[in-house]
Amino acid sequence: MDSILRTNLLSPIALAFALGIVARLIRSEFSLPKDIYAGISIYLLWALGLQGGIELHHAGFAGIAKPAAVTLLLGCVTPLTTYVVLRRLGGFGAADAAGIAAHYGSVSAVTFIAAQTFVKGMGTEAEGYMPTLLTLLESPGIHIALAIGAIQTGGKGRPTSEVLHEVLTARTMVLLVGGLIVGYLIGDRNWQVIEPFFNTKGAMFRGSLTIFMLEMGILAGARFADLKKVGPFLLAFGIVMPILHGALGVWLGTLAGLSAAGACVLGTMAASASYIAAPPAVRVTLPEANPTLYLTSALAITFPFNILFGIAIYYKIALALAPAAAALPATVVP
Amino acid sequence: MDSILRTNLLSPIALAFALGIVARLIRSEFSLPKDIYAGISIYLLWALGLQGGIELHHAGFAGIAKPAAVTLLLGCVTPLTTYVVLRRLGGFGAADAAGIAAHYGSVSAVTFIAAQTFVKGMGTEAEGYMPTLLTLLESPGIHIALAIGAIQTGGKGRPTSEVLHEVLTARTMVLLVGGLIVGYLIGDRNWQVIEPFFNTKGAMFRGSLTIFMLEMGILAGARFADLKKVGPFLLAFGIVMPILHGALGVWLGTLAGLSAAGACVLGTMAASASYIAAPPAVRVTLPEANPTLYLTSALAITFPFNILFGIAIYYKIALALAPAAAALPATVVP
Amino acid sequence: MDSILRTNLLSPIALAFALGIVARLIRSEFSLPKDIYAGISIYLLWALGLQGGIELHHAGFAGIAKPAAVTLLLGCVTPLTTYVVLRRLGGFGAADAAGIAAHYGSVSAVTFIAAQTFVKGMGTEAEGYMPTLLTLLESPGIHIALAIGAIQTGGKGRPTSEVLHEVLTARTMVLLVGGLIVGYLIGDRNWQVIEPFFNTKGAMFRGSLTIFMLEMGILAGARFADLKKVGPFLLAFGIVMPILHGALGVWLGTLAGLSAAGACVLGTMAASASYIAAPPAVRVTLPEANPTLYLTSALAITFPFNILFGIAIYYKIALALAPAAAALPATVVP
Amino acid sequence: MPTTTLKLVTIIAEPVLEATITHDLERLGASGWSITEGRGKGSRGLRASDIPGSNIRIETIVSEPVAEAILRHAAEAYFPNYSVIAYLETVQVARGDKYV
Amino acid sequence: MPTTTLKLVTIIAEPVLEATITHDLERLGASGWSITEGRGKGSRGLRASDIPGSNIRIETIVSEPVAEAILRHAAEAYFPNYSVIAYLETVQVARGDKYV
Amino acid sequence: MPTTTLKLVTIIAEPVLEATITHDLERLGASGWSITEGRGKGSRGLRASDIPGSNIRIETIVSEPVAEAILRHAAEAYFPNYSVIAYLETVQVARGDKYV
Ligand SMILES: Nc1ncnc2c1ncn2[C@@H]1O[C@H](COP(=O)(O)O)[C@@H](O)[C@H]1O
Ligand SMILES: Nc1ncnc2c1ncn2[C@@H]1O[C@H](COP(=O)(O)O)[C@@H](O)[C@H]1O
Ligand SMILES: Nc1ncnc2c1ncn2[C@@H]1O[C@H](COP(=O)(O)O)[C@@H](O)[C@H]1O
Ligand code: NA
Ligand code: NA
Ligand code: NA
Repeated sequence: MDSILRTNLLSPIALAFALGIVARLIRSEFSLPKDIYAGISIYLLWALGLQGGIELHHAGFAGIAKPAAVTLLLGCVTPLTTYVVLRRLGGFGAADAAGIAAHYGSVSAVTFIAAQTFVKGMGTEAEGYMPTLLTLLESPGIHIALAIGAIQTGGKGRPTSEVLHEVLTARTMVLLVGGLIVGYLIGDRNWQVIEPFFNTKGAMFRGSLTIFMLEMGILAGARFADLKKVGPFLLAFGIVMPILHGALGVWLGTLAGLSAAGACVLGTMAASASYIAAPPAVRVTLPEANPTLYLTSALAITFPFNILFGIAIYYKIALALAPAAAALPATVVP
Repeated sequence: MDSILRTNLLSPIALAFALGIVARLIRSEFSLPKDIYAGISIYLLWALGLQGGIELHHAGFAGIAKPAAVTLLLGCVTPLTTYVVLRRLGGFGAADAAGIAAHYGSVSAVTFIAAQTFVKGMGTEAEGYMPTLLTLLESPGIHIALAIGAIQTGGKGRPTSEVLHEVLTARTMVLLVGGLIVGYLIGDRNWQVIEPFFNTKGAMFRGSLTIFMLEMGILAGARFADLKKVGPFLLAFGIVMPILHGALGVWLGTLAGLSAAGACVLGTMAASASYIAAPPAVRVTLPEANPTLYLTSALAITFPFNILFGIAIYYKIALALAPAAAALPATVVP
Repeated sequence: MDSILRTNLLSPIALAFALGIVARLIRSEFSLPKDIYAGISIYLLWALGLQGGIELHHAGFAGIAKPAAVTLLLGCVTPLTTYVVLRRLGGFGAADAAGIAAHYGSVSAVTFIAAQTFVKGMGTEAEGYMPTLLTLLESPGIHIALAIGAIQTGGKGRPTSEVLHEVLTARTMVLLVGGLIVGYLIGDRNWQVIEPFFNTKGAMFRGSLTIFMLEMGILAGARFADLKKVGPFLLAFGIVMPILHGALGVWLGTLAGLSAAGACVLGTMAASASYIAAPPAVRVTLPEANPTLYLTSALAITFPFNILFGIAIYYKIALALAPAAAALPATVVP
Repeated sequence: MPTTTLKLVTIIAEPVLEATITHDLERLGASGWSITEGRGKGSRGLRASDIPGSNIRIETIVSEPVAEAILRHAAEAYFPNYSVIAYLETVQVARGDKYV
Repeated sequence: MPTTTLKLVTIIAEPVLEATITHDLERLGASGWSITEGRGKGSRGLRASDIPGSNIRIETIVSEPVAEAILRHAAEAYFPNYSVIAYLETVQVARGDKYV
Repeated sequence: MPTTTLKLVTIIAEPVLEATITHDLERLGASGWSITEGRGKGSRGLRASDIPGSNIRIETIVSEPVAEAILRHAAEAYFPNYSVIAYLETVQVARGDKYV
C-alpha cells in the first residue's frame, strides 16, 4: 500500500474512528456520554482557536489576503456545484439538493483537525492562520444553499436570516473566533503557561482527539444502515464530489501561495461536509428536505472517506501541484 | 494603562471571561454542558485542596493561627457591614438585606483561584495555607446572615440549621477540606507522580480554568439584563463594598503577618461574594428575599469587577501596606 | 503497621476512596456528575487498552499462553466455588447464590487498575499483557453463573444468550479489546505523541484515577446502610472469599510463570467482584435474586477490602511464592 | 382547594424544533411551558438530530380554545415533515387563573 | 386488569426546592414520588438556580384527599415566593392499593 | 381539530429494564414510545442501578385493549421482582389514527 495512505490508516485517529464504527456494527451499546462529547469538542475547538491566535500573533496577517479570498470563493462555489450536480445529474428535488448543498458548502471542523494532525504527522506544518480560514468557510455555503432552497420551494420553514444568526453564533464560531482573538492578545508569556494543555501537536490534544474519534465512528456507523436508502447516485456523489472539491481547494490554495501542507488543509476543508452546523439549519428552513439523505451522505459517506483516504489524497495532489519552494511551510512557527 | 491592571486584563482568565460575556450578549446559545461545568469545578477544587495539603505538609501550621483568626473575624464582620449598609443606606427590607449579606459574608472559590493565579503571575506566591483560610471563610458569613434574616422576618423558610448542614457538606467543602487532608497525608513521593495534573501553576489547571471562565462569563452575561432591575444603589454597592471589604482583608492580613501576596488573596476572599453556596441556602431559608437582587449583585456586578479589576487593586493595596520584609512570601515553597 | 500495607493506605487512590466514603457517611450530597464518571472510566479503560497494546507490540505474545490458560481456569472455578460456598455453607437460595457467583466470577476493572498502580508504586511492573488477561476474565464467570441460575430457577428472566451479547459488547470490552488492537497497530512513533496523556504511570492517568476513586467511595459508602441487611455470613464471605480466590490466583499465576507483580495483579483480578457488568446482567436474567445482596457484597465489602488491604496481601503472597528469579518482571518494558 | 380545569397539551418533537415550537406557543397564547429531554421510537423515525432518537417533550397548560389552536397548528405546520406527536388531557390546576 | 383510580399530582418547581417539597410530600402522606429534570418559561421567572430556567418536575400518585392536601399546601407554602405550578389528573393505577 | 381518544400508559421502572420493556411493548402492539430519565423514591426501593434511585419513565400511546394488555403484562412480569409502577390515563391525540 502507498506509504502516505498507510501512515494515515495506522494513525490513532483513523484507528479510533474505525473502532467506533466496528463497535456500532457489532451492536455495542457503548457511546460517549452526550456531555463528554460536547466537552471534548469544546476543548478541541478552543485549543485550535488559541493556537491559531498565537500563531497569528507571531506571523501576522501578512499573506492572508489571497488565501482568505480563495476560501470565500470556495464557500460560494461548492454549494453551487453541489446543487447543480444533484439536480441535473442526480435528479433530486430542489429541497433535497439545497439541503445537501448546505452541508457540502460548509465545513467539518473535525475533518479540518484531522488534516492539521495529518500534515504535522508528515513533518510539515500548515500556515498559522488556517483556523481563520475555517471560520470564513463555515457559513457562506449554508447561507447560499438555504437561500436557493427557500426561493425554489417557497420557504415554508423558519426564515433563513433568523437561522443564520444561530449558525454565526454557534459553539464552533464562538470558540474559534473567540480563541483566535484571545490567543492573539495574551502574548507568549501567558501562552507558555497553558501551552502543554492546548498545543494541537501535544499529547492532550491528540489523546482527546482519539476518544472523540471513537464517538465519531459510532455516529457514522449508526448511519450505515441508511446507506441502502440513499441510492447509488448519492453513494458515488459522497466520494467523487469531495475529491473534486478537494482538488479545487488544493489548486486554489496553491495559487494563493499556500504551502503544500496549507493547500492540503484548505482542500480538505472544501472537500468536507458540515454535520454540526448544517443539519439543524436545513431541518428548520427546508422542512421538506429528507434528513436521511443529507445526514447519511455527510456523516456516513464523506466523513469516513475523508478521514481514511481523502486527506492523504489531497496531500498528494498538493505535493504534485506545489512549486518546489512552496512545499515548505510559508511561515515557520518558532 | 497601569501595568498590573493591564497584565490582569490580558490574562487568559480575564479574556476567557470577557469572551463568555460577549457570547451571551450576542445571544449565542453556546454554554458549557452542565456536567462539564461541574466536572471542571470538581477538578479545580480538588487540585486546590491537594496542593494546599502538600504545602501544609512542607511548611506546617506554623504562623497559621493569626491569619486564621483574622479570617474568622472577616467572616463575622463582612455580613454585618453588608446588612447594615443595605438597610440603613440602601433602604432594603430585612429579607433582602440578609440575603445579600449571606452572599458577601461568604466567599467565591473561583475569585480565590483567580487571585492565586494572579499573584503567581506576578512572580510571587501566597502562603501555602490559603486554601485552609478559604474553608474557614465559607460558612460563618452565611450562618450569621441567615440567622439575622430568620429573626427579623419570622423564619418562614426551612430551618437554618438544616440548611447549614448542606453548606458545610457541599461539594466545595468536601473537596477543599478533603483535598487538604489527603494532600497532607500522601507525602512527596506520591505527590510528584500526580503533580503535573494538579499543580495549580501548571498547564492543566490554568488551561481548564480558561474553559471554566468562559462559562462564568456566560453566566454573568446572562444576568446583565437584570442590572436594570436592581437599581443604582445596588450597582454602586456591588463595586464599592468589595473595595472596602478587600481593603479591610488586606489590612488585617498584613497585620496577621501575611506576605503581600497572601494579604492580596485574603483581601480578595473578603471582597468576593459567594454565588454557589449562598444562593440555594438563602432561597430556602429566606423565601421573601428577591433572588434577582442577590444573584445579580454577586454574579453580574461583584464577580466581574473582582476578576477584571478588584484583584489588581487589592494587590496594589497589599504592596502599599506591606512592610519591606513581608512583601516576600512568608513561606518559601520548595 | 506493615510497610507495604501502610504505603497502600497512604496512596492517593486509597485516600481518595476513603474520602468518598466519609463524604457519604456525613450525608454530603456531593457526587461526581454521571457523565463525568462515565467519561473518566472511558478514559481509564482506553488508556489501559492502548498501553497494553503497545506493550504487546514490544514483548509479543511470547509466554502469554500459560497465563491465559490459568486466567480462563480462574474464570471457571471462581463462580463455582462462590456458588457452592453460598448454597452449602451460607444456606442461600439458588437465585441469590448464582447472582452473587456471577459477580465474584467476573472482575472489577477498577480494582485491576489499583493493583497495576500498586505494583508500579512498589517499583516493579506486571507483564505487559495483563489487560489481555483482564478481558479474558470478564465474561466466563458471568456466563457460568447465569447458566446455573437459569437452570436451577427455571429461567424466568431474559434469555442468558441475549444478555451475554450485552456483556461482551459493553463499554469495558470495546475499550479494552479495541484499545489493545489500536495500541498494537499504531507503533512507537504514534504512541510517543500521545503517551503522556495515556501512560498509566503518568500524572494524567493517576490524577484522574483519584477523582474516580472519590466517586467509588461515595458509591460504596451509599451501600453501607445495607450492610445490616445482608447478615453476618455475607459480611465474612465478602472478605474471606477474595482472600481465597486471591491466593489461588497468585499461586496459579506463579505456576504459569508470571512475575511476582503479575501474579499479584492476577490474584487481585480473581479476588475482585464485578459491579459494572454483572449487576444488570443478573438483574434481568435472575429477577428473583435480591440485588441488595449482590450489590452490597461486591461494592460495599469486597471492593473496599481489596482496595485498602487485599492488594497488599496478594502482593505479599506473590513475593512469598515467587522463585527468586520470577520476582522480577518477566518482560522489561523499555 | 379550588382548582381550575384546564388543558395540558404535550408535544413530543425533534430537538431542533424547540425554538420554532416555543415561539409558536407564545404566539398562540400560551403563558408558559415546560420542557424535558428524552428519547423515543415511533413509526417514522424522521429526524436530523445528531443523537438518533433523542427528542424533547414540551408541555403547556392552557385554556381549551388555545389548546385547540395549538393542536391544529401542530397538525398543519409540523406533522407533514417532522417527527412530532401531540395530545391533550384535562387537568385541575391550582391557582389556574394565572394560565388563561 | 383491575386498576385503582387515583390522583397524579404534578409539581414543577425551582430545583432548590427539591428537599423541601419531597419532605412535605412524605409528611402529607405520599408513599413515593418520581422526579425528572427539565427547563421552562413562565410568567414570573423568579428563581435562584445557577442555570436560568431549569426546573424539576415532581410527580406523586396519591389518594384524592392527599392530593387535595398537597395542592393546598403548595398554594400556601410555595406559591407566594417561589416559581411553582401544581396540577392534578385522574389516573388508573395497576396494583394501586400500594399507594393509599 | 378532530382528535382520537386513546390511552397513555406510563411505566416507571429501573433503568436496567429498558430493553425488556420496550421489547414487550412492541410485542403487545404499541406503535412507539417515549422515554425520559429521572429518579424517585417508593416504598420498596429494590433496584440494581449503580446510581441509587435512578429510573426511566416509558410512555406509550395505544388503544384501550393494548393498554389493558400492557398493564396486565406489567403486573405479571415486572411487579413481583422489580421496582415498577404503571398507570394509564385518557388523552386526546391529534392524528391519533396513526397509533392504533
Ligand atoms: N405510540 C407512541 N407513544 C408514545 N410516543 C410515541 C409514539 N409514537 C411515537 N412516539 C414518539 O414520537 C417520536 C416521533 O415518532 P415518529 O414520527 O412516529 O417517528 C418518537 O421518537 C417517540 O418519542
Ligand atoms: N402555562 C404553563 N404551562 C406549563 N408550564 C408552565 C406554565 N407556566 C409556567 N410553567 C412552568 O412553571 C415554571 C415557573 O413558572 P413561573 O412561576 O410563571 O415563572 C416555568 O419555568 C415553567 O416550567
Ligand atoms: N406514589 C408514587 N408516586 C409516584 N411515583 C412513585 C410512587 N411510588 C413509587 N414511585 C416510583 O416508582 C419507583 C419504584 O417504587 P418502589 O418499587 O415502591 O420502590 C420509585 O423510584 C418512584 O420513581
Ligand atoms: Na465543504
Ligand atoms: Na466575602
Ligand atoms: Na473475580
